[in-house]
Amino acid sequence: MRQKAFEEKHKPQWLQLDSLLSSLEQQNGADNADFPALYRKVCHHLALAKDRQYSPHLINNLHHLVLRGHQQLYHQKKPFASQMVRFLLHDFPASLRKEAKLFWLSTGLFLLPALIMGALCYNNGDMIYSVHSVMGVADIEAMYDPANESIGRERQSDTDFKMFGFYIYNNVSIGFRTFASGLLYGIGTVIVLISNGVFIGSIAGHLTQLQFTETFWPFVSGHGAFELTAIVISGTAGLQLARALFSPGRLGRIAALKQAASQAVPLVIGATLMLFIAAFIEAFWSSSTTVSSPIKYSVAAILWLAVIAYFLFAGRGHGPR
Amino acid sequence: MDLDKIRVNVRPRTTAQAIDLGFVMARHWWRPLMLSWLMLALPMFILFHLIFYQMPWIAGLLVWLCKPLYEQAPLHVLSRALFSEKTSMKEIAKNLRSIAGKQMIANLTWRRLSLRRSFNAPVSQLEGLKGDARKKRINVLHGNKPSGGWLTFICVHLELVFYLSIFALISLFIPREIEVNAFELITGETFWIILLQDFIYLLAIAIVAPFYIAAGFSLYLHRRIELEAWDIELDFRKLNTRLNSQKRSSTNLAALFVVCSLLTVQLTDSTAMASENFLTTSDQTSPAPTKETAQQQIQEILKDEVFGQEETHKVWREIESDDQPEDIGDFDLDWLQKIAEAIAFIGEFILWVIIGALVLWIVYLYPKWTQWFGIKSITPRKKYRAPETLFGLDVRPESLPDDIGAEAWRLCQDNQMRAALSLLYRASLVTLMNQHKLEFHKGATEGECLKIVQQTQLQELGNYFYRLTVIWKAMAYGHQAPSLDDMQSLCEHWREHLGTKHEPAC
Amino acid sequence: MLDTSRTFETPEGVDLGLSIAGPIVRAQAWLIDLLIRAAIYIGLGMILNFLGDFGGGIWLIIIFLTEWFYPVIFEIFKNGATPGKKRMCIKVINDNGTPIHWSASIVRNLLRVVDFMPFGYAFGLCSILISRDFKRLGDLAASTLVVYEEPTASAPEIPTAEPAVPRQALTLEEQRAILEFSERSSRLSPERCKELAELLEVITAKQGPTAVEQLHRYANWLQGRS
Amino acid sequence: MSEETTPPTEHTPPTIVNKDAFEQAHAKVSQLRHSVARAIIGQQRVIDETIITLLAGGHALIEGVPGLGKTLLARALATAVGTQFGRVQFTPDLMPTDVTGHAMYESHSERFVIRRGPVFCNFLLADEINRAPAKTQAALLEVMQEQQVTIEGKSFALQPPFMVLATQNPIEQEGTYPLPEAQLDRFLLKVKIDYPEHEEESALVRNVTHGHVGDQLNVSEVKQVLNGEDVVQLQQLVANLNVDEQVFDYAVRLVRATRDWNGIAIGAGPRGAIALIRAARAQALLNGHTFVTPDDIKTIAKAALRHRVSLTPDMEIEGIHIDDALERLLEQVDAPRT
Repeated sequence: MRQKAFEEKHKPQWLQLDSLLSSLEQQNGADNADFPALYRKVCHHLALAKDRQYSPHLINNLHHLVLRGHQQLYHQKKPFASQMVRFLLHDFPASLRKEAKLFWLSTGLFLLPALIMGALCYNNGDMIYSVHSVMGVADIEAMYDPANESIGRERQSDTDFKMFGFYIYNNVSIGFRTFASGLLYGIGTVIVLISNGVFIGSIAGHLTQLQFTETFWPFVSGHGAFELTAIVISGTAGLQLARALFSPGRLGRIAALKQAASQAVPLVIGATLMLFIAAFIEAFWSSSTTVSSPIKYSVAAILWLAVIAYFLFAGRGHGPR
Repeated sequence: MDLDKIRVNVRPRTTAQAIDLGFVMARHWWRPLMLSWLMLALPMFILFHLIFYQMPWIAGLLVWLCKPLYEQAPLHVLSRALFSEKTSMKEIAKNLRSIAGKQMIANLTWRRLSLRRSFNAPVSQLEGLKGDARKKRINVLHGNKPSGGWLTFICVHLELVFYLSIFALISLFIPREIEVNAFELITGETFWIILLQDFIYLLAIAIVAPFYIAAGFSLYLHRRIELEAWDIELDFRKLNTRLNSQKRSSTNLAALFVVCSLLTVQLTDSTAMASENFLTTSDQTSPAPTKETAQQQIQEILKDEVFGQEETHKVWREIESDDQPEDIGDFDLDWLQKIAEAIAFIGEFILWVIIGALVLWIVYLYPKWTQWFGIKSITPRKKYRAPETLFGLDVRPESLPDDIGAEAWRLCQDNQMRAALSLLYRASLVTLMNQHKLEFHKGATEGECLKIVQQTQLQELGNYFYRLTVIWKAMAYGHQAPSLDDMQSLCEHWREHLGTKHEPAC
Repeated sequence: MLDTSRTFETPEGVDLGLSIAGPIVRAQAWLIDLLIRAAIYIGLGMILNFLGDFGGGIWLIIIFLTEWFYPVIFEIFKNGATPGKKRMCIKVINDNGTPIHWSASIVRNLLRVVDFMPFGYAFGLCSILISRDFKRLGDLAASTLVVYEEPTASAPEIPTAEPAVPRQALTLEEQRAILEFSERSSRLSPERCKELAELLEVITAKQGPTAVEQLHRYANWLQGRS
Repeated sequence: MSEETTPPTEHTPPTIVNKDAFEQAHAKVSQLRHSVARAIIGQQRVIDETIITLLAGGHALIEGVPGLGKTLLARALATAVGTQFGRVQFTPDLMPTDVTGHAMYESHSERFVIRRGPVFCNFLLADEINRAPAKTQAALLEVMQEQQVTIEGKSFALQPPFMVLATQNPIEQEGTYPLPEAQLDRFLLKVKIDYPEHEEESALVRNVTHGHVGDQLNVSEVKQVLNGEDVVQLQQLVANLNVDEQVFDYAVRLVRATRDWNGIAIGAGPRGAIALIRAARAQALLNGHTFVTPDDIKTIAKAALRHRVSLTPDMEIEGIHIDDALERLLEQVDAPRT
């Protein structure tokens, strides 16, 4: 068959597929029962056109049509909202439990330095200067000094908002980095975890030693449930990448990395959400000074229990389909 | 040399795709390109630093200035590799002077800052054109869409990226105890530090050079492929060969046409007088690593938005300056401030409300949560309301005649079997719903109704209803009329099973 | 044969070719996106500045969201292309040819942090230069590709001429070459056309401009014009 | 589309079904059911639906976690029908030619020999179809639709009866390639296998372990009760069973209801109704009627529709399964009017 005749014979189908694809691409394609058959036909046309060496522009146009068709047919459309719920109630806690070993490793990397530094700083007032600059320590001391009047004043809502933005920006970025730097054979993740542990532990130890407990502990205990857990979870995800690189098993390194990355995604997204929550609590609840310490402690206890219960129990069943 | 032996897939490409192909070529012939580049670059680097050891910044400047010189040899290698010809390094070394020295003065002076350097290089070097001829040729090749500028622009920045990255990497590995940071490395002034800077600069441009050269060459190549339809020529020539297979030698002569013009390497020294486009405004290469210029140019370039990855830092400064009320301006903005505070307060309030709503929602969804959490949940019973129609039959008690059995039998004798059966069946359902309080759904089929009836303890009623249903189904869907005997029996026994209790209710 | 395209065989048994986009065009797209983001930040910063700390907080949140999710959102909802990519006619897809989905997009964009290290996407660049399909580390981990989205070209017209049957039987490939010659002849110089046409003297038995004309006539016949 | 039988035009006079032939057919089908049920304890509904698919000349997609006797079912059915049985385990590296067959060059005879793939059989068990990449799935789906195989440009028609039993694991498992929604239409029914009841399970365990070394499947209990020709005749008979206008109408109303049902995002297409009728005819034979009743439609409605509709996001969020939604729909749509 000559090209012209071929074009004339099949043009209507191409146009039909083209308009069908356009409507599908705009995501309002209503009835697509004919689509696979039509697409298959045009695939056939392309194969014929290539085989018969029709002119390049015709082949190009058909190729383009088939490419679009392929993308539509094999496109997996899943409703976002249900995925999200499924993720929260099942995927996230389940995938963390699956990586329990790495999670405890990550926790250890974070908690041990924190405890050690905390103990050291608590026993030795000068110890903190080995990890912080004099200025930094002075700032922190000023922030939590109970004698300081400014912390006794209820902060305004707009300041809360500013801090909310700051916390989100800062914390989530740390979380992401903890994960992503796992790509450097885990070195980055380990460094971030340890240094965060050292940082937090030293400050906690130092302030406790200075008897600033009334301002410091109520402040951090609430959002800590989410924030610290999220950092450790990011670390778990980063370590997953590292593990894939160190022991790819029966896969190639790249393949192992790909697999690990896709398995780590739920953890990273979950950690991000947790950091959002942490930022919210930190900005609007922890900073509040009108709430008395016992209430803050009890809320903190509830939050910690909730987080632990969530990771222990959520998604144990088959999960919503 | 033969067009048939070309190693790339010849077809017209867009500018961007041509550049990409150049990168693929550079990756493929990385070793020879790199070696031939270093062959000149490394000795010159050492030479300059030996001569100007007292003023190392001049040496650095010279290293930068002579970049076009190093690029000649790789281009030569590439143009031959393209047609499957290997060039030994020995060969290059032997002809280094003739290859690299071509049109040297022009290349190092007024053409040095041309943004299209790598595109134009093949014209002068491979085609051997100079002066007006070269200029004309270049104009033809560029046509109305000159290309290569972006390539140079981005490659210069890539060099800078690598330059700074190497410093950053080094600083990562310097222990904290040694009080040297990357910044001091970049801005240091002693000879050794400048030498280090220059060497890192050499490394950075060495990484980029093969790609830059190959991409420029590929751009040049594709303009020619487009203008001269090489792909068609290849096909035509194959066709020719097929039809003239006995005269193969003669076609091969013709085959040399394109290739010769492309790759003639004229060995005469060039003192080209060409006054080509001279782009004075371009910032064509990265900063020469002298202490002042380096620092200054780095600062300048970092100010450029192109390098705005520093934007995060800018952000922090902005926030801090936010705290200074003077920034807002002299005019009175208190009211605005108050509005902002009000919005913030409302915003916070709304956020709390959202949290509260979320908690309520979670509590509300508790049954489903338990299900998701793996605990068996109790499916809530659906409310039942007696339907008014069933299978399209009116099943309200009011719609029925008084004596069902008799009425049905009358219809039978009129030969209206279907109507009779319909009446019997309908009446049965009504009675079952109202007297026996059975539940039938709107969509319940005959079989389901029967099952419900049979689940009751009324054995005889069940049997009767079973018979009725079977006959009714055969009539309604199989168009099989029942025998009169069957009908009589059904009509007579209706009252016995279903009629008695119904009668007084009517 | 060196080339920048990859072919995928679809389930229907058709080969689909995709041209992989290289570092230069990706850098250009990135620059455009960077300028857009910078413009957003500066513009919003000026407006939100009037709202004091509240505005500052909002601004930070917006910057945070934009910095991390700007590419993700565009890649999911705008067919794999940020505005910069759209401008440069490239887009992101999965490396099996299907459109990109959430998790891949999130992986490839979060890993920008690593690609960026130690400065200015140097690791990413190295990865792009080394890997076969111009993939940066994020692309490797997410199994994604950046490819050209080639717009469909309108049909080039073949110069009309009285159709003529070639004197010799031609293979399909040769027929296509003649068709392509005719389609592209308007963009070639007349001299070059002549040169090319004269290569086929075996068939046309003609020289000079008449040879070109003769090839056009064959092309008309081959295309099926009667 | 060879998959669809032409639906009778309106007001088709009821074809007279030969009573004796029908009784014979019913007896044969009952034998078949019992025969298969000997190998497979419990799961009567699954067996019935598979037999229905066979009688209606369609293909079935069976979903369930591994180890519930899917292979046994297919093998038992093939034994009972006395036809060729083929099995392909779909794996990520399975190529289309591994399914359809390919041409091989034989050096001693110096010619190409066509090696027929496993599809050249009467019963093909495509195990874990969603483990293979789309390419291989498409090859099988095409064979299902065309009932012929093309190897190296030559077409080979498949010997009827030809039926594919494709099994798939629930989609959520890792490393699977879900079938494109638009292509699921090719399956007449989607059969769901759940874990058996307690007694059934213990009977199953007893059956498999009793007097056997290893855990090979035991189909020795299954006797051949039909042959290929019988099946073709049965399929003919089923295709000619009476369907009343009202039942047609009921099927169409059900399918139409899926399209504007609150909670279903994408409803079934016209092929849904066709599948309903085809399967209901076979169900009628199983039940021993010469005509199709609404009960038959309702019995197979879920199997015929569950792979043709998809839920709206909010229903999914509420944890409602497609079967639940269909159940509600079936309750709400009026059964036929008289």
